[in-house]
Amino acid sequence: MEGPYQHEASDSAYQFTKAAIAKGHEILRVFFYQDGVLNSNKLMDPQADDRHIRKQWSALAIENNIDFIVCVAAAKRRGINDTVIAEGFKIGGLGMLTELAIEADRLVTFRA
Amino acid sequence: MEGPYQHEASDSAYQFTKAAIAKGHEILRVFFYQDGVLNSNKLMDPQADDRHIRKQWSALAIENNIDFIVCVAAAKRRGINDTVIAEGFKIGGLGMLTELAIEADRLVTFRA
Amino acid sequence: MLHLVNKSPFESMSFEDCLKYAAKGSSILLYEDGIYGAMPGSAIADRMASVTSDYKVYVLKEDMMLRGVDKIMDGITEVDYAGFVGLVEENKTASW
Amino acid sequence: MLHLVNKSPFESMSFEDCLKYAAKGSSILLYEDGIYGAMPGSAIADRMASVTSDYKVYVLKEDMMLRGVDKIMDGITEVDYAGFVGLVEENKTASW
Amino acid sequence: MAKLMVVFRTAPYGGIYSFEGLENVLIMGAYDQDVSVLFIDDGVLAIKKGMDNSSTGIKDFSPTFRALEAYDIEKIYIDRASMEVRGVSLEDLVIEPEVIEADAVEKMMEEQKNFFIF
Amino acid sequence: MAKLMVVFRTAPYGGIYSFEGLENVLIMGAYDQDVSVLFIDDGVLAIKKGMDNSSTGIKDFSPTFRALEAYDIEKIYIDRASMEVRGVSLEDLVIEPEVIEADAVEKMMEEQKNFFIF
Repeated sequence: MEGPYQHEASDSAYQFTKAAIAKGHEILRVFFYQDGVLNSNKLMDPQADDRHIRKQWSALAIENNIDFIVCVAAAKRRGINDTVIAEGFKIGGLGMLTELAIEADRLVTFRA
Repeated sequence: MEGPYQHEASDSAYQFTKAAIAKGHEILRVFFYQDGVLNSNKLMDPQADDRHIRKQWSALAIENNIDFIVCVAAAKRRGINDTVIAEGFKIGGLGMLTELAIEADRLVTFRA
Repeated sequence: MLHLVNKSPFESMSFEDCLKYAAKGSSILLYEDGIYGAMPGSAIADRMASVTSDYKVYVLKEDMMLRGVDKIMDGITEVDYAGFVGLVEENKTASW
Repeated sequence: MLHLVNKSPFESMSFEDCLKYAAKGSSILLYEDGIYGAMPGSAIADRMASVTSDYKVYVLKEDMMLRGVDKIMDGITEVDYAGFVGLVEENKTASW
Repeated sequence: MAKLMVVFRTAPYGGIYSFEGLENVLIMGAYDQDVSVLFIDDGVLAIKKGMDNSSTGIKDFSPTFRALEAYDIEKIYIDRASMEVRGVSLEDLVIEPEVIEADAVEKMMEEQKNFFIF
Repeated sequence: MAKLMVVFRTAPYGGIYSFEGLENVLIMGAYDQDVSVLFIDDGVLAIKKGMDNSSTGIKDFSPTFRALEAYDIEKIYIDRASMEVRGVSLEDLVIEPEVIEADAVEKMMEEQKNFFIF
């Protein structure tokens, strides 16, 4: 996944997740890796007339009690750690993506 | 410019700047915008066997006393502010890129 | 199989790459900058017409609206995000 | 003018886009994934041979080494980062 | 006054490039420079009419393009072939750039003090 | 044991995709799954011999690709046409994948529980 604002991937992933929930699907997990980890940064502060991508995600995670995992290796490389990670997101290992691939009926990747 | 680690643009820009200094050129300014602002994050903590892109930049800025400007609007959108910005980098407005375009004999952009 | 293409066909090979591997009869959803491939009257319109005879081609309505693209070629089906989810229900998904 | 191309010509149109606008006789530097365009024996080798007769084509040595590309086509010149700086001294630069 | 140019060559919204390009045009205008704007390749799609962000909330920058003349930015050009390849005509656009041919592009770039491609 | 596959389709180093793909292969191996690896399009360039990062310091992942068999990952495939287009032959590669044709790709994907394209 690519970074929020830089590419549309974060917006598309958010809209898709919201639509899947609206249709009654269970979302096992949203896994953020590569530049996608930047979605979790609580310091994100876009212009007032633009959408706030991080807040959109946090609200979705909390309202629907979904597991949002931020890949630890990708996060460290990009300066994302516990001090800046927002509510609704948890740091986890890449193995949690493999677990998702083992368990999930469907897996959709939003890439640049 | 694209984000460090995600794309090679940050590495290329660093190698080019270093080579230009080695040839005796004066670097008026390095301007970080779009995902390039992520180069300035002092929380960046890559694996031990990989290069540390932010530290490379900080050392280059300090040793050569170069102006490294991080675009404020791009930075805020991506969660980069004074609390996470590393030594050698300063936050500045997009106008400083226009000033560079007005003053510099040569301007090179490293994009994805 | 559902193939997702999100790059402009005028700038990236990902649409053509996808077609090399996609089995005839499978589904292709154009979204993000991929939606430009659905515009009528472009230089790739003939190519797209032949693709629509071999594949089920869909285009994401929300990304068309955002980009001011309101006409699409015959043989391509508009879906919204709910329709996108529906396609994923029915198919494994490859992101190109 | 110096034109910088950093995308693989097998995946992106940026090399061909650049050629549409670049005046004959100007310089093109292939770097990052752009260096793959300099490999001999590829499907675009004939195209590249005709480009080298109209333009001065350079390829960045450091990016070749990183990618394990050690052979380049006749008519293309290898430069290192110091050579890249030299090309920028002599030319305004367009990043595609 | 320096001659500066911003070239748009990527599709809007998939990447942030056209948004950032537009921000740069406005800043250059505020610095009172001799600014040119050029649309080539997928950049011609950045000024399509009828953009509607109501279903995604992604910031729509069409109104800002429409306001360029109000910022005294009047040297606006578009590449004919790039429009034709995409089936786009001047009536489809929110502004009316002057149509140029591809071989004029490098000359325009050379005339600038500096330029940016987005 | 789930059938999982990682597909490499982008050039190395310009983007982080092939590096992340490789990390995923290793993790899947550690979870003791039935892992396949497939190289198509520019992905065939990710396993070229002779990579040398001494002048840039960018992490070279060739040694890890060479070690895949040691991790019991033995189902490794490569698309013939993708090699031909790039003038790459098996002797140019650090590992020796089984050569397949393009029309086998979607079938291989369908057989998996899930797969990733990098």
